[in-house]
Amino acid sequence: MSIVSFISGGLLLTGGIVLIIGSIGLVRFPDFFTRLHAASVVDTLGVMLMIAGLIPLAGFSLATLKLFLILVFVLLTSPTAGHALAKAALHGHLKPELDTQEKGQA
Amino acid sequence: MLTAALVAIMVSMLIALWRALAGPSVYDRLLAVNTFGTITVLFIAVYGFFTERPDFLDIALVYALINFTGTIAVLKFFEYGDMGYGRETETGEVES
Amino acid sequence: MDDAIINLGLLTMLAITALAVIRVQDLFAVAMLMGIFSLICAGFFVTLDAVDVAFTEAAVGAGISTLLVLSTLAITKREQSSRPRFRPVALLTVVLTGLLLVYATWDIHPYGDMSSPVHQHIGKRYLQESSEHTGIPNVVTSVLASYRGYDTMGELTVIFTAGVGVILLLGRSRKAAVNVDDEDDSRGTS
Amino acid sequence: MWMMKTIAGEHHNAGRAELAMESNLVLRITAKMLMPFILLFGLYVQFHGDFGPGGGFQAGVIFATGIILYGLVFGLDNLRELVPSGLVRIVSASGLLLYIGVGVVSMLKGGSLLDYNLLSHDPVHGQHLGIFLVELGVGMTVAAVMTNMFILFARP
Repeated sequence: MSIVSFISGGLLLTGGIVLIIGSIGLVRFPDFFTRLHAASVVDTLGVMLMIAGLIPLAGFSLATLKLFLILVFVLLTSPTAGHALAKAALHGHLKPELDTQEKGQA
Repeated sequence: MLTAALVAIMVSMLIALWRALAGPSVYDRLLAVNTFGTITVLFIAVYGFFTERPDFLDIALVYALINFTGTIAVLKFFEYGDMGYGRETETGEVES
Repeated sequence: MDDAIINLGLLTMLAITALAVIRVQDLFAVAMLMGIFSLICAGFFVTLDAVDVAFTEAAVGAGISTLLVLSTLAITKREQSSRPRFRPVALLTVVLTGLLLVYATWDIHPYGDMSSPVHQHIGKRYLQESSEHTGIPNVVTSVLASYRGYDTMGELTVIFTAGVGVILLLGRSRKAAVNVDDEDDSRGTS
Repeated sequence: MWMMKTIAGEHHNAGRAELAMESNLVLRITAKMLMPFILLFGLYVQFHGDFGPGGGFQAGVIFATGIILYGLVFGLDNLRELVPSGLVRIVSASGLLLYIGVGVVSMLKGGSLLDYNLLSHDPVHGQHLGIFLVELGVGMTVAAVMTNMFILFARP
Protein backbone atom coordinates (compact mmCIF):
# COMPACT_ATOMS: atom_id res chain seq x y z
CA MET A 1 0.00 0.00 0.00
CA SER A 2 1.59 3.18 -1.18
CA ILE A 3 1.62 6.31 0.88
CA VAL A 4 -0.75 8.11 -1.53
CA SER A 5 -3.48 5.50 -1.34
CA PHE A 6 -2.98 5.36 2.43
CA ILE A 7 -3.58 9.09 2.77
CA SER A 8 -6.53 9.14 0.41
CA GLY A 9 -8.07 6.08 2.05
CA GLY A 10 -7.78 7.65 5.47
CA LEU A 11 -9.35 10.89 4.29
CA LEU A 12 -12.18 9.07 2.52
CA LEU A 13 -12.93 6.93 5.58
CA THR A 14 -12.94 9.94 7.88
CA GLY A 15 -15.15 11.77 5.40
CA GLY A 16 -17.57 8.87 5.28
CA ILE A 17 -17.78 8.75 9.06
CA VAL A 18 -18.39 12.50 9.18
CA LEU A 19 -21.12 12.16 6.56
CA ILE A 20 -22.90 9.47 8.55
CA ILE A 21 -22.56 11.38 11.82
CA GLY A 22 -23.87 14.54 10.19
CA SER A 23 -26.87 12.86 8.66
CA ILE A 24 -27.69 11.06 11.91
CA GLY A 25 -27.69 14.50 13.49
CA LEU A 26 -30.01 15.67 10.74
CA VAL A 27 -32.54 13.09 11.84
CA ARG A 28 -32.00 12.99 15.59
CA PHE A 29 -31.71 16.64 16.55
CA PRO A 30 -34.83 18.16 18.10
CA ASP A 31 -35.56 21.29 16.06
CA PHE A 32 -34.80 22.90 12.74
CA PHE A 33 -31.92 25.10 13.82
CA THR A 34 -29.97 22.30 15.45
CA ARG A 35 -30.60 20.16 12.38
CA LEU A 36 -29.18 22.97 10.29
CA HIS A 37 -26.10 22.76 12.42
CA ALA A 38 -25.78 19.04 11.79
CA ALA A 39 -26.34 19.43 8.06
CA SER A 40 -23.64 22.05 7.85
CA VAL A 41 -21.18 19.43 9.09
CA VAL A 42 -22.02 17.32 6.07
CA ASP A 43 -21.93 20.28 3.71
CA THR A 44 -18.53 21.56 4.74
CA LEU A 45 -16.35 19.12 6.63
CA GLY A 46 -17.69 16.01 4.91
CA VAL A 47 -17.30 17.47 1.44
CA MET A 48 -13.84 18.82 2.22
CA LEU A 49 -12.59 15.48 3.52
CA MET A 50 -14.09 13.50 0.65
CA ILE A 51 -12.73 15.77 -2.08
CA ALA A 52 -9.37 15.94 -0.33
CA GLY A 53 -9.39 12.15 -0.33
CA LEU A 54 -10.12 12.01 -4.05
CA ILE A 55 -7.50 14.56 -5.12
CA PRO A 56 -4.50 12.26 -4.45
CA LEU A 57 -6.17 9.58 -6.58
CA ALA A 58 -6.66 11.97 -9.47
CA GLY A 59 -3.04 12.96 -9.56
CA PHE A 60 -2.20 16.14 -11.40
CA SER A 61 -4.78 16.38 -14.18
CA LEU A 62 -7.94 18.08 -15.36
CA ALA A 63 -9.86 15.92 -12.89
CA THR A 64 -8.01 17.61 -10.02
CA LEU A 65 -9.08 21.00 -11.27
CA LYS A 66 -12.68 19.84 -11.54
CA LEU A 67 -12.60 18.37 -8.04
CA PHE A 68 -11.20 21.62 -6.75
CA LEU A 69 -13.94 23.57 -8.50
CA ILE A 70 -16.60 21.26 -7.05
CA LEU A 71 -15.16 21.89 -3.60
CA VAL A 72 -15.13 25.65 -4.12
CA PHE A 73 -18.69 25.76 -5.41
CA VAL A 74 -20.10 23.52 -2.69
CA LEU A 75 -18.31 25.54 -0.03
CA LEU A 76 -19.70 28.70 -1.59
CA THR A 77 -23.31 27.65 -2.07
CA SER A 78 -24.07 25.35 0.86
CA PRO A 79 -23.41 27.84 3.68
CA THR A 80 -25.28 30.50 1.71
CA ALA A 81 -28.25 28.21 1.27
CA GLY A 82 -28.05 27.41 4.99
CA HIS A 83 -27.98 31.09 5.82
CA ALA A 84 -30.97 31.81 3.59
CA LEU A 85 -32.82 28.85 5.10
CA ALA A 86 -32.14 29.95 8.66
CA LYS A 87 -33.17 33.50 7.90
CA ALA A 88 -36.33 32.41 6.16
CA ALA A 89 -37.19 29.99 8.96
CA LEU A 90 -36.67 32.66 11.61
CA HIS A 91 -38.88 35.10 9.75
CA GLY A 92 -41.32 32.32 9.02
CA HIS A 93 -41.97 32.15 12.77
CA LEU A 94 -40.15 28.93 13.37
CA LYS A 95 -38.98 29.32 16.97
CA PRO A 96 -35.70 27.83 18.10
CA GLU A 97 -36.19 25.36 20.91
CA LEU A 98 -34.36 26.91 23.83
CA ASP A 99 -33.16 25.33 27.02
CA THR A 100 -34.82 27.98 29.15
CA GLN A 101 -38.23 27.00 27.87
CA GLU A 102 -40.21 24.44 29.76
CA LYS A 103 -39.83 20.90 28.61
CA GLY A 104 -42.54 18.32 28.56
CA GLN A 105 -45.28 20.32 26.92
CA ALA A 106 -45.16 18.35 23.75
CA MET B 1 -11.44 2.10 0.31
CA LEU B 2 -13.59 3.72 -2.36
CA THR B 3 -16.15 0.99 -1.74
CA ALA B 4 -16.29 1.87 1.93
CA ALA B 5 -16.71 5.52 1.05
CA LEU B 6 -19.52 4.67 -1.36
CA VAL B 7 -21.30 2.61 1.28
CA ALA B 8 -20.95 5.44 3.81
CA ILE B 9 -22.33 7.90 1.27
CA MET B 10 -25.31 5.69 0.52
CA VAL B 11 -26.06 5.17 4.21
CA SER B 12 -26.05 8.90 4.78
CA MET B 13 -28.24 9.37 1.68
CA LEU B 14 -30.80 7.03 3.22
CA ILE B 15 -30.73 8.85 6.54
CA ALA B 16 -31.08 12.25 4.87
CA LEU B 17 -33.99 10.88 2.83
CA TRP B 18 -35.69 9.97 6.09
CA ARG B 19 -35.61 13.60 7.22
CA ALA B 20 -36.91 14.75 3.83
CA LEU B 21 -39.86 12.39 4.13
CA ALA B 22 -40.58 13.04 7.80
CA GLY B 23 -39.64 16.70 8.10
CA PRO B 24 -42.45 18.46 9.93
CA SER B 25 -41.90 21.89 8.40
CA VAL B 26 -41.04 22.93 4.86
CA TYR B 27 -37.66 24.16 6.04
CA ASP B 28 -36.73 20.74 7.38
CA ARG B 29 -37.55 19.15 4.06
CA LEU B 30 -35.65 21.81 2.17
CA LEU B 31 -32.63 21.38 4.42
CA ALA B 32 -32.73 17.64 3.82
CA VAL B 33 -33.03 18.14 0.05
CA ASN B 34 -30.08 20.48 0.09
CA THR B 35 -27.96 18.06 2.10
CA PHE B 36 -29.10 15.21 -0.13
CA GLY B 37 -27.89 17.18 -3.13
CA THR B 38 -24.49 17.71 -1.57
CA ILE B 39 -24.20 14.02 -0.77
CA THR B 40 -25.22 13.14 -4.34
CA VAL B 41 -22.43 15.34 -5.65
CA LEU B 42 -20.04 13.31 -3.53
CA PHE B 43 -21.63 10.05 -4.66
CA ILE B 44 -21.16 10.87 -8.33
CA ALA B 45 -17.60 12.09 -7.82
CA VAL B 46 -16.59 9.01 -5.82
CA TYR B 47 -18.36 6.68 -8.23
CA GLY B 48 -16.42 8.24 -11.09
CA PHE B 49 -13.20 7.23 -9.40
CA PHE B 50 -14.66 3.87 -8.43
CA THR B 51 -15.16 2.99 -12.11
CA GLU B 52 -12.16 5.05 -13.22
CA ARG B 53 -14.19 7.28 -15.50
CA PRO B 54 -13.53 10.89 -14.50
CA ASP B 55 -16.13 12.06 -17.09
CA PHE B 56 -18.56 11.82 -14.22
CA LEU B 57 -17.00 14.82 -12.56
CA ASP B 58 -18.82 17.07 -15.02
CA ILE B 59 -22.13 15.84 -13.65
CA ALA B 60 -21.01 16.46 -10.09
CA LEU B 61 -19.92 19.94 -11.13
CA VAL B 62 -23.34 20.66 -12.62
CA TYR B 63 -25.00 19.67 -9.36
CA ALA B 64 -22.58 21.71 -7.31
CA LEU B 65 -23.46 24.75 -9.39
CA ILE B 66 -27.17 24.29 -9.89
CA ASN B 67 -28.45 22.77 -6.64
CA PHE B 68 -28.34 26.23 -5.10
CA THR B 69 -30.89 27.58 -7.57
CA GLY B 70 -33.52 25.05 -6.56
CA THR B 71 -33.13 25.86 -2.86
CA ILE B 72 -33.38 29.58 -3.49
CA ALA B 73 -36.42 29.09 -5.70
CA VAL B 74 -38.25 27.08 -3.03
CA LEU B 75 -37.42 29.65 -0.37
CA LYS B 76 -38.53 32.52 -2.52
CA PHE B 77 -41.74 30.81 -3.47
CA PHE B 78 -42.45 29.98 0.13
CA GLU B 79 -41.89 33.54 1.28
CA TYR B 80 -44.03 35.26 -1.32
CA GLY B 81 -46.30 32.65 -2.79
CA ASP B 82 -44.99 33.55 -6.21
CA MET B 83 -41.72 33.76 -8.01
CA GLY B 84 -41.66 37.33 -9.15
CA TYR B 85 -41.26 40.09 -6.69
CA GLY B 86 -40.73 43.76 -7.35
CA ARG B 87 -37.52 45.57 -6.89
CA GLU B 88 -38.35 48.43 -4.60
CA THR B 89 -35.62 47.16 -2.31
CA GLU B 90 -33.20 47.40 -5.21
CA THR B 91 -32.31 50.90 -4.04
CA GLY B 92 -28.62 50.71 -4.58
CA GLU B 93 -27.41 49.61 -1.17
CA VAL B 94 -25.33 47.06 -3.00
CA GLU B 95 -25.36 48.31 -6.52
CA SER B 96 -23.90 51.75 -5.88
CA MET C 1 -21.18 -7.54 -6.11
CA ASP C 2 -20.47 -3.94 -5.17
CA ASP C 3 -22.48 -2.79 -8.15
CA ALA C 4 -25.42 -4.91 -7.09
CA ILE C 5 -25.41 -3.42 -3.58
CA ILE C 6 -25.20 0.12 -4.94
CA ASN C 7 -27.97 -0.42 -7.47
CA LEU C 8 -30.17 -2.07 -4.88
CA GLY C 9 -29.66 0.82 -2.48
CA LEU C 10 -30.40 3.44 -5.12
CA LEU C 11 -33.50 1.64 -6.38
CA THR C 12 -34.80 1.21 -2.82
CA MET C 13 -34.45 4.93 -2.22
CA LEU C 14 -36.12 5.61 -5.57
CA ALA C 15 -39.08 3.45 -4.62
CA ILE C 16 -39.39 5.04 -1.17
CA THR C 17 -39.34 8.52 -2.70
CA ALA C 18 -41.90 7.59 -5.34
CA LEU C 19 -44.28 6.20 -2.68
CA ALA C 20 -43.81 9.34 -0.60
CA VAL C 21 -44.58 11.51 -3.63
CA ILE C 22 -47.86 9.65 -4.02
CA ARG C 23 -48.77 9.85 -0.34
CA VAL C 24 -47.90 13.46 0.46
CA GLN C 25 -50.78 15.91 -0.07
CA ASP C 26 -48.83 19.16 -0.01
CA LEU C 27 -47.79 19.73 -3.61
CA PHE C 28 -45.05 22.01 -2.40
CA ALA C 29 -43.41 19.13 -0.55
CA VAL C 30 -43.96 16.98 -3.63
CA ALA C 31 -41.95 19.45 -5.70
CA MET C 32 -39.06 19.06 -3.28
CA LEU C 33 -39.35 15.29 -3.17
CA MET C 34 -39.27 15.25 -6.96
CA GLY C 35 -35.97 17.05 -6.68
CA ILE C 36 -34.66 14.17 -4.57
CA PHE C 37 -36.17 11.71 -7.04
CA SER C 38 -34.23 13.28 -9.86
CA LEU C 39 -31.02 13.30 -7.83
CA ILE C 40 -31.35 9.56 -7.20
CA CYS C 41 -32.20 9.00 -10.87
CA ALA C 42 -29.03 10.80 -11.93
CA GLY C 43 -27.01 8.66 -9.53
CA PHE C 44 -28.62 5.57 -10.99
CA PHE C 45 -27.86 6.63 -14.56
CA VAL C 46 -24.27 7.20 -13.50
CA THR C 47 -24.05 3.63 -12.25
CA LEU C 48 -25.41 2.48 -15.64
CA ASP C 49 -22.59 4.36 -17.41
CA ALA C 50 -25.09 6.57 -19.25
CA VAL C 51 -23.11 9.75 -18.82
CA ASP C 52 -25.11 11.92 -21.19
CA VAL C 53 -28.46 10.87 -19.76
CA ALA C 54 -27.21 11.48 -16.24
CA PHE C 55 -25.97 14.86 -17.35
CA THR C 56 -29.37 15.77 -18.76
CA GLU C 57 -31.08 14.56 -15.61
CA ALA C 58 -28.68 16.62 -13.52
CA ALA C 59 -29.16 19.78 -15.56
CA VAL C 60 -32.92 19.48 -15.90
CA GLY C 61 -33.90 17.84 -12.63
CA ALA C 62 -31.84 19.94 -10.25
CA GLY C 63 -32.62 23.33 -11.70
CA ILE C 64 -35.23 23.90 -14.33
CA SER C 65 -37.84 21.32 -13.47
CA THR C 66 -38.11 22.38 -9.81
CA LEU C 67 -38.32 25.99 -10.94
CA LEU C 68 -41.04 25.37 -13.49
CA VAL C 69 -43.06 23.16 -11.15
CA LEU C 70 -42.90 25.80 -8.44
CA SER C 71 -43.90 28.62 -10.75
CA THR C 72 -46.81 26.49 -11.95
CA LEU C 73 -47.83 26.01 -8.32
CA ALA C 74 -47.68 29.77 -7.90
CA ILE C 75 -50.29 30.14 -10.62
CA THR C 76 -52.48 27.31 -9.37
CA LYS C 77 -52.88 25.87 -5.87
CA ARG C 78 -50.58 24.44 -3.27
CA GLU C 79 -52.75 21.59 -2.06
CA GLN C 80 -53.93 18.56 -3.87
CA SER C 81 -57.62 19.18 -4.43
CA SER C 82 -59.06 15.90 -3.23
CA ARG C 83 -57.84 12.93 -1.33
CA PRO C 84 -57.71 9.94 -3.65
CA ARG C 85 -60.19 7.20 -2.76
CA PHE C 86 -59.37 3.54 -2.68
CA ARG C 87 -60.33 2.02 -6.03
CA PRO C 88 -59.95 -1.77 -6.21
CA VAL C 89 -60.35 -1.98 -10.00
CA ALA C 90 -57.65 0.61 -10.57
CA LEU C 91 -55.34 -1.17 -8.13
CA LEU C 92 -55.96 -4.48 -9.89
CA THR C 93 -55.23 -2.94 -13.30
CA VAL C 94 -52.03 -1.36 -12.10
CA VAL C 95 -50.82 -4.54 -10.40
CA LEU C 96 -51.61 -6.63 -13.48
CA THR C 97 -49.82 -4.21 -15.80
CA GLY C 98 -46.86 -4.16 -13.46
CA LEU C 99 -46.70 -7.95 -13.39
CA LEU C 100 -46.89 -8.05 -17.19
CA LEU C 101 -44.02 -5.57 -17.41
CA VAL C 102 -41.97 -7.60 -14.95
CA TYR C 103 -42.74 -10.69 -17.04
CA ALA C 104 -41.60 -8.83 -20.14
CA THR C 105 -38.26 -7.99 -18.57
CA TRP C 106 -37.37 -11.70 -18.57
CA ASP C 107 -36.92 -11.44 -22.32
CA ILE C 108 -34.46 -8.59 -22.02
CA HIS C 109 -30.85 -9.56 -22.41
CA PRO C 110 -28.58 -8.91 -19.45
CA TYR C 111 -26.96 -5.51 -19.19
CA GLY C 112 -23.93 -5.38 -21.46
CA ASP C 113 -24.69 -8.64 -23.27
CA MET C 114 -23.05 -8.61 -26.71
CA SER C 115 -25.64 -10.96 -28.21
CA SER C 116 -28.58 -8.68 -27.50
CA PRO C 117 -30.38 -7.35 -30.58
CA VAL C 118 -29.30 -3.79 -29.90
CA HIS C 119 -25.72 -4.70 -30.64
CA GLN C 120 -26.50 -6.80 -33.72
CA HIS C 121 -27.72 -4.24 -36.24
CA ILE C 122 -26.60 -0.69 -36.71
CA GLY C 123 -25.46 0.14 -33.17
CA LYS C 124 -22.17 -1.63 -33.69
CA ARG C 125 -21.45 0.44 -36.79
CA TYR C 126 -22.14 3.66 -34.95
CA LEU C 127 -19.79 2.70 -32.16
CA GLN C 128 -17.01 1.65 -34.49
CA GLU C 129 -17.23 4.11 -37.37
CA SER C 130 -18.87 7.28 -36.12
CA SER C 131 -15.59 8.70 -34.95
CA GLU C 132 -14.12 8.40 -38.46
CA HIS C 133 -17.26 9.68 -40.17
CA THR C 134 -17.79 12.75 -38.06
CA GLY C 135 -14.48 13.42 -36.36
CA ILE C 136 -16.25 13.57 -33.02
CA PRO C 137 -15.32 11.20 -30.20
CA ASN C 138 -18.63 11.40 -28.31
CA VAL C 139 -20.88 8.90 -30.05
CA VAL C 140 -24.03 10.20 -28.36
CA THR C 141 -23.50 13.65 -29.82
CA SER C 142 -22.78 12.38 -33.31
CA VAL C 143 -25.79 10.06 -33.28
CA LEU C 144 -28.12 12.73 -31.98
CA ALA C 145 -26.97 15.54 -34.20
CA SER C 146 -25.92 13.74 -37.36
CA TYR C 147 -27.27 10.22 -37.80
CA ARG C 148 -30.54 11.09 -36.11
CA GLY C 149 -30.63 14.69 -37.24
CA TYR C 150 -34.27 14.57 -38.29
CA ASP C 151 -35.37 13.35 -34.87
CA THR C 152 -33.48 16.08 -33.10
CA MET C 153 -34.95 18.66 -35.44
CA GLY C 154 -38.40 17.37 -34.52
CA GLU C 155 -37.58 17.53 -30.82
CA LEU C 156 -36.33 21.06 -31.16
CA THR C 157 -39.53 21.97 -32.97
CA VAL C 158 -41.50 20.49 -30.07
CA ILE C 159 -39.59 22.63 -27.56
CA PHE C 160 -40.08 25.69 -29.73
CA THR C 161 -43.78 24.94 -30.07
CA ALA C 162 -44.05 24.58 -26.29
CA GLY C 163 -42.43 27.98 -25.92
CA VAL C 164 -44.83 29.50 -28.45
CA GLY C 165 -47.73 27.87 -26.64
CA VAL C 166 -46.67 29.35 -23.31
CA ILE C 167 -46.30 32.76 -24.93
CA LEU C 168 -49.77 32.51 -26.45
CA LEU C 169 -51.37 31.28 -23.22
CA LEU C 170 -49.65 33.50 -20.67
CA GLY C 171 -47.89 36.20 -22.60
CA ARG C 172 -50.72 38.38 -23.79
CA SER C 173 -53.83 38.07 -21.70
CA ARG C 174 -52.50 38.81 -18.28
CA LYS C 175 -55.68 40.55 -17.29
CA ALA C 176 -57.79 37.48 -17.91
CA ALA C 177 -55.42 35.35 -15.85
CA VAL C 178 -55.64 37.81 -12.95
CA ASN C 179 -59.42 37.65 -13.09
CA VAL C 180 -59.29 33.88 -12.86
CA ASP C 181 -57.05 34.19 -9.81
CA ASP C 182 -59.51 36.52 -8.11
CA GLU C 183 -62.36 34.15 -8.72
CA ASP C 184 -60.35 31.38 -7.21
CA ASP C 185 -59.64 33.41 -4.10
CA SER C 186 -63.22 34.38 -3.56
CA ARG C 187 -64.30 30.79 -3.95
CA GLY C 188 -61.66 29.72 -1.45
CA THR C 189 -62.71 32.18 1.24
CA SER C 190 -66.44 31.83 0.91
CA MET D 1 -42.80 19.71 19.82
CA TRP D 2 -45.12 22.68 19.81
CA MET D 3 -42.25 25.05 19.25
CA MET D 4 -41.43 23.61 15.90
CA LYS D 5 -44.80 24.25 14.39
CA THR D 6 -44.97 27.09 11.95
CA ILE D 7 -47.81 29.45 12.54
CA ALA D 8 -49.89 28.43 9.60
CA GLY D 9 -52.10 30.79 7.73
CA GLU D 10 -50.01 33.80 8.64
CA HIS D 11 -50.13 35.93 5.56
CA HIS D 12 -47.27 37.87 4.11
CA ASN D 13 -47.83 41.52 4.80
CA ALA D 14 -45.99 44.47 3.41
CA GLY D 15 -43.69 44.73 6.38
CA ARG D 16 -41.97 41.56 5.38
CA ALA D 17 -40.57 43.14 2.26
CA GLU D 18 -37.63 44.39 4.27
CA LEU D 19 -36.82 40.85 5.30
CA ALA D 20 -37.01 39.89 1.68
CA MET D 21 -34.60 38.00 -0.43
CA GLU D 22 -33.72 41.08 -2.43
CA SER D 23 -32.21 42.67 0.63
CA ASN D 24 -30.32 39.58 1.70
CA LEU D 25 -26.74 40.71 1.16
CA VAL D 26 -25.14 37.28 1.54
CA LEU D 27 -27.46 35.78 -1.01
CA ARG D 28 -27.02 38.57 -3.49
CA ILE D 29 -23.26 38.44 -3.39
CA THR D 30 -23.14 34.67 -3.66
CA ALA D 31 -25.54 34.74 -6.59
CA LYS D 32 -23.43 37.43 -8.20
CA MET D 33 -20.31 35.32 -7.78
CA LEU D 34 -21.99 32.13 -8.91
CA MET D 35 -23.85 33.33 -11.97
CA PRO D 36 -20.84 33.91 -14.27
CA PHE D 37 -19.58 30.42 -13.48
CA ILE D 38 -22.93 28.85 -14.31
CA LEU D 39 -23.05 30.71 -17.61
CA LEU D 40 -19.43 29.83 -18.34
CA PHE D 41 -20.09 26.18 -17.56
CA GLY D 42 -23.10 26.29 -19.86
CA LEU D 43 -20.87 27.52 -22.67
CA TYR D 44 -18.30 24.83 -21.80
CA VAL D 45 -20.95 22.14 -22.08
CA GLN D 46 -22.17 23.64 -25.34
CA PHE D 47 -18.82 23.75 -27.07
CA HIS D 48 -17.19 20.77 -25.39
CA GLY D 49 -20.16 18.47 -25.99
CA ASP D 50 -18.32 16.90 -28.92
CA PHE D 51 -15.67 15.51 -26.61
CA GLY D 52 -17.24 15.11 -23.18
CA PRO D 53 -20.76 14.54 -21.92
CA GLY D 54 -23.35 17.13 -22.78
CA GLY D 55 -24.53 18.98 -25.80
CA GLY D 56 -26.93 21.66 -26.89
CA PHE D 57 -29.90 20.72 -24.76
CA GLN D 58 -28.00 20.44 -21.49
CA ALA D 59 -26.08 23.61 -22.23
CA GLY D 60 -29.26 25.52 -22.93
CA VAL D 61 -30.82 24.32 -19.69
CA ILE D 62 -27.75 25.24 -17.64
CA PHE D 63 -27.54 28.63 -19.28
CA ALA D 64 -31.20 29.29 -18.59
CA THR D 65 -30.73 28.25 -14.96
CA GLY D 66 -27.97 30.82 -14.59
CA ILE D 67 -30.20 33.56 -15.96
CA ILE D 68 -33.13 32.47 -13.79
CA LEU D 69 -30.93 32.52 -10.68
CA TYR D 70 -30.36 36.20 -11.39
CA GLY D 71 -34.08 36.73 -11.67
CA LEU D 72 -34.76 34.89 -8.43
CA VAL D 73 -32.31 36.86 -6.37
CA PHE D 74 -32.54 40.29 -7.96
CA GLY D 75 -36.20 40.36 -8.84
CA LEU D 76 -38.19 39.73 -11.95
CA ASP D 77 -38.13 43.32 -13.17
CA ASN D 78 -34.36 43.33 -13.30
CA LEU D 79 -34.47 40.02 -15.11
CA ARG D 80 -36.82 41.44 -17.72
CA GLU D 81 -34.48 44.37 -18.16
CA LEU D 82 -31.63 41.93 -18.67
CA VAL D 83 -33.52 39.72 -21.10
CA PRO D 84 -36.26 41.67 -22.86
CA SER D 85 -39.09 39.50 -24.08
CA GLY D 86 -38.43 40.49 -27.69
CA LEU D 87 -34.84 39.25 -27.46
CA VAL D 88 -35.94 35.94 -25.94
CA ARG D 89 -38.47 35.36 -28.72
CA ILE D 90 -35.98 36.23 -31.44
CA VAL D 91 -33.31 33.92 -29.99
CA SER D 92 -35.72 31.02 -29.54
CA ALA D 93 -36.87 31.30 -33.13
CA SER D 94 -33.43 31.85 -34.61
CA GLY D 95 -32.08 28.72 -32.91
CA LEU D 96 -34.61 26.59 -34.75
CA LEU D 97 -33.98 28.57 -37.92
CA LEU D 98 -30.25 27.91 -37.59
CA TYR D 99 -30.91 24.19 -37.31
CA ILE D 100 -33.20 24.09 -40.32
CA GLY D 101 -30.93 26.52 -42.17
CA VAL D 102 -28.02 24.11 -41.90
CA GLY D 103 -30.23 21.44 -43.43
CA VAL D 104 -31.38 23.74 -46.22
CA VAL D 105 -27.84 24.83 -47.03
CA SER D 106 -26.82 21.21 -47.46
CA MET D 107 -29.85 20.80 -49.71
CA LEU D 108 -28.82 23.80 -51.80
CA LYS D 109 -25.38 22.28 -52.17
CA GLY D 110 -26.94 19.33 -53.90
CA GLY D 111 -27.45 16.83 -51.08
CA SER D 112 -30.44 15.90 -49.00
CA LEU D 113 -31.68 17.72 -45.92
CA LEU D 114 -29.18 17.75 -43.05
CA ASP D 115 -26.47 16.06 -45.10
CA TYR D 116 -23.48 17.63 -43.41
CA ASN D 117 -20.91 15.98 -45.69
CA LEU D 118 -21.42 18.71 -48.26
CA LEU D 119 -21.03 21.65 -45.91
CA SER D 120 -17.29 21.72 -46.35
CA HIS D 121 -14.89 20.39 -48.96
CA ASP D 122 -13.91 17.57 -46.62
CA PRO D 123 -16.77 15.27 -45.46
CA VAL D 124 -15.40 14.78 -41.95
CA HIS D 125 -14.85 18.48 -41.51
CA GLY D 126 -18.32 19.12 -42.90
CA GLN D 127 -19.83 16.71 -40.38
CA HIS D 128 -17.99 18.43 -37.56
CA LEU D 129 -19.15 21.86 -38.69
CA GLY D 130 -22.72 20.71 -39.17
CA ILE D 131 -22.93 19.11 -35.74
CA PHE D 132 -21.43 22.20 -34.15
CA LEU D 133 -23.96 24.54 -35.77
CA VAL D 134 -26.89 22.26 -35.08
CA GLU D 135 -25.98 21.93 -31.41
CA LEU D 136 -25.64 25.69 -31.21
CA GLY D 137 -29.15 26.04 -32.59
CA VAL D 138 -30.50 23.56 -30.04
CA GLY D 139 -28.76 25.39 -27.21
CA MET D 140 -30.10 28.78 -28.28
CA THR D 141 -33.69 27.63 -28.57
CA VAL D 142 -33.70 25.65 -25.32
CA ALA D 143 -32.12 28.44 -23.29
CA ALA D 144 -34.49 31.07 -24.67
CA VAL D 145 -37.62 28.95 -24.29
CA MET D 146 -36.79 27.95 -20.71
CA THR D 147 -36.03 31.52 -19.69
CA ASN D 148 -39.18 32.76 -21.33
CA MET D 149 -41.28 30.09 -19.66
CA PHE D 150 -39.96 31.09 -16.27
CA ILE D 151 -40.57 34.79 -16.91
CA LEU D 152 -44.10 34.23 -18.09
CA PHE D 153 -45.02 31.81 -15.31
CA ALA D 154 -43.49 33.92 -12.58
CA ARG D 155 -45.04 37.23 -13.51
CA PRO D 156 -46.99 38.30 -10.45
